[in-house]
Amino acid sequence: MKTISLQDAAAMIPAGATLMVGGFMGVGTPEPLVDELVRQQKGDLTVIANDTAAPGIGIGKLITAKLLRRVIVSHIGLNPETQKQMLAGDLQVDLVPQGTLAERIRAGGFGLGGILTATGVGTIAAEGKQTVAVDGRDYLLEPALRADFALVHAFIADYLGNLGYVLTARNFNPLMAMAAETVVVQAENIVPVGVIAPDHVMTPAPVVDYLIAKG
Amino acid sequence: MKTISLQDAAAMIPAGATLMVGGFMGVGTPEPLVDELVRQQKGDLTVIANDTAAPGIGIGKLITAKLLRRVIVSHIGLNPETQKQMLAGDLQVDLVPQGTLAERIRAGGFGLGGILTATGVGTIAAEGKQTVAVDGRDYLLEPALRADFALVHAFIADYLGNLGYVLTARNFNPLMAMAAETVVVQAENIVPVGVIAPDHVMTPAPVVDYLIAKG
Amino acid sequence: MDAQTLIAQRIAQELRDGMLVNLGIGIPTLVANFVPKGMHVFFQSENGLIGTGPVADPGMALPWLTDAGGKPVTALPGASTFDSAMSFGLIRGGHLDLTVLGGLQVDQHGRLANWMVPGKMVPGMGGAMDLVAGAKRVIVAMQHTAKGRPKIVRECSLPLTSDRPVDLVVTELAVIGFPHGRATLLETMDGVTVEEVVAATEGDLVISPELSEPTLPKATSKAAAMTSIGEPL
Amino acid sequence: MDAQTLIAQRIAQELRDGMLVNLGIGIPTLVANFVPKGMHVFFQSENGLIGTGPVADPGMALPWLTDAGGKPVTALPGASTFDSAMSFGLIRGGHLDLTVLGGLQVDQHGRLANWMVPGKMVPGMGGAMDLVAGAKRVIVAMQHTAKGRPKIVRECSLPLTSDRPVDLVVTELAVIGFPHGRATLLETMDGVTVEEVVAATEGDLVISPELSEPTLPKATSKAAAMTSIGEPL
Repeated sequence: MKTISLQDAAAMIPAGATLMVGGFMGVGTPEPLVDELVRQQKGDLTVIANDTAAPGIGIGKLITAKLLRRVIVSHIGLNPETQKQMLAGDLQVDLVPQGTLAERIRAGGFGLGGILTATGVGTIAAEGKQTVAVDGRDYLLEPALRADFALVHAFIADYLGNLGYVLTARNFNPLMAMAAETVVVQAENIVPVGVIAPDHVMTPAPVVDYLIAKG
Repeated sequence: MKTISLQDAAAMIPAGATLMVGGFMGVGTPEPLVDELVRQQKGDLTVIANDTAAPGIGIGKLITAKLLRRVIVSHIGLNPETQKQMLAGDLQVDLVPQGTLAERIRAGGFGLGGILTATGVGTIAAEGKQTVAVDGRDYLLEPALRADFALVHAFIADYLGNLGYVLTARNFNPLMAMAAETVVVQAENIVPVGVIAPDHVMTPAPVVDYLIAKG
Repeated sequence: MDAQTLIAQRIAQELRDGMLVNLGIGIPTLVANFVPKGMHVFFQSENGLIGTGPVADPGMALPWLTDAGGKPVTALPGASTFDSAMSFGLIRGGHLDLTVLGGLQVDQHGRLANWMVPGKMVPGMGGAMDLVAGAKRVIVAMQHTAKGRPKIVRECSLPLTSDRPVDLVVTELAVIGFPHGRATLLETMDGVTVEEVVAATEGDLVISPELSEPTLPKATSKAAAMTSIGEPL
Repeated sequence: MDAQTLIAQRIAQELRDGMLVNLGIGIPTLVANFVPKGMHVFFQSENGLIGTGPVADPGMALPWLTDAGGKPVTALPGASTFDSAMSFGLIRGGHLDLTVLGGLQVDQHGRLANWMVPGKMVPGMGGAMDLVAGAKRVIVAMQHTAKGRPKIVRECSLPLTSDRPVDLVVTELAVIGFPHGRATLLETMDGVTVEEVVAATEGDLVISPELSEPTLPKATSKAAAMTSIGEPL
């Protein structure tokens, strides 16, 4: 794990990259990193996340700045700008059931090829997908997802990179911290090694690549 | 969640039942519950667990008492009695790679039909199993596992049934607490509601059926 | 009593002690207001919380403790938090005893459409598909009709949320179940006739022989015999 | 220096700062004793711990803090614990930089057999299959021969642990890699001749052109040109 400035963290991400971004309606999204991506006008990005939040919040800022080419999300209903760009053909929107999205990301980080879920069977979410029967029940085979970068929000991080999340800001963050080539963390609080009890570490240090230093 | 006596907890388990038993070489196994099963001579059991521990320790006691018909485990190497009963044809031993076993149990508890893993491809562990290709790579389809009962060891439980585990006694316990029809917990410490912080709950109360009351 | 309150109150009677329950937005959210006294129900918020409490007092909101809509809430003693994989493991793995969801259409076999109107509203399915596929019991809370047109229909014109039938539909007119895969009128709301329900419903509607014993005190029993209205299935 | 120490010391030279490493039982465990000064390596114990420390002092052992063999250990500051699914997610998901395992046989393409001897020893694969299939780098630590018979063989007679070839085999005689799927002698240990290694090895053994520049200070370079010993592959 290395420390990095906010500016260098965003600079490291090339245009066209695929990003996983933690957060649920903006809660648990590394907001300063999103702001810096907008400032540096990193474009043509693909974002994998739960949702596109709302204008002015989290991933909504990337939408409004037209930096995204494609989103893989479960929900866009609270961001009219996403719908507008989608209908105009400027943004590809892949909608994935939320539980399936979470498991596909987890599978990517846990070295599984994919998952078998009954969610979506018999709906348009099953279109084009392989169906696998196990013990007489049909499941969709949903392939694993990985990304070039995971942008992770933590409540607490120690100097080694051990992470803890807080309440509902946890959501997709620990899953994404496992599923990307490069994991960048913005933590609300940075503490010395040993301050976080081993049982309370939610993401172990070795998976974290960069911790954004306080400005 | 209901409280139950140690005796009633073991009495509830019928002969012939399939049990998931937490623990890794006995560490994190609900030892009093194992002792009570031996005392009540519950036989013909199938046990799903990481290993069969060693004689006199955890699941090893069930082995020595000849209460098991079948075990689904990743390791039996430190219990010569398991090997002896297996070779004598008295005990069916299904060996499963440890990571595959953990994920199959998790899949059972998380409503997934199974998992796709590269572990075991090209080995005898792949015999008789379906191979599924995802993005050009071969994976084994390993089906989900569930049990009638999960015997769970927790370090701390509150009156509602929220659980916390300690250090390496966590292992399979939180996975099994999700994957059985009836979940029985033996906790080292029982505390009032509110004592465990929401972020430190590792198994949420609603999945726990019975908490063994202190004798 | 307005329609929404009526629906929420009736659904609250389906709650049982110790249940884990997930409420969708809209009418479903109101169900939490009518938990019977002395009963302990776990409310899950799919963004990663069991034990969701009421909205925080002014000045006490924490931006990292929110409901699935992103609004600050509180947590009750005994609450627990977890990541999104665990949240949907609880939903998909059969641990969720009940989900209450809004509906756009329900077909006569109980299959729900509630997540999109092609060409108009494409918010995404969020957790709806997992909730319907995974919850032990699914109750739909909705108005019986929309702009005068039935929402219980012969066949959904909108994309399905799941092929798994829901268990109960509660509207301001009636309570409808789907035993043997057939829409069945179980109760009528106070002052509503069977004929009114039938007129506002498309497709076949079986009249339950138990309609005479409604579970809602104020609901009125209207029919005594199992009668199939409309064409046979 | 005994064979085990020699092997462990040589493998320790493969450690890099910040690596996540899993050590099997036996010789691999000894590698932890030779971490270069000033280097921080994370040692994972697959029963759910990163930051495994030495054995506890007398009277200080906790029964719930153990290694994968169930023996009480300590935890270093910055340690973390997790369940078995997470532990193998780290292993299978490509987060584990290095695993060091014991071996019964390795074939000339680098495929390892280390988990059973049919009819004799059936301990179960434990985590071995996941470790070999999932770790970024796999090093086998073993004696070069057993009862005078080569353990690096043309074809494994014992069941494979994985079809994924290992990266390096370190014995008391030599360091052997598998570039292009062919067993290749990279280094000989101090005082060992190429001929001795070849004599103790079954199947084809390519002699690396870089054998003249061993990474182990005490190792002796014996051959300068790429030479294939034995039959062609």
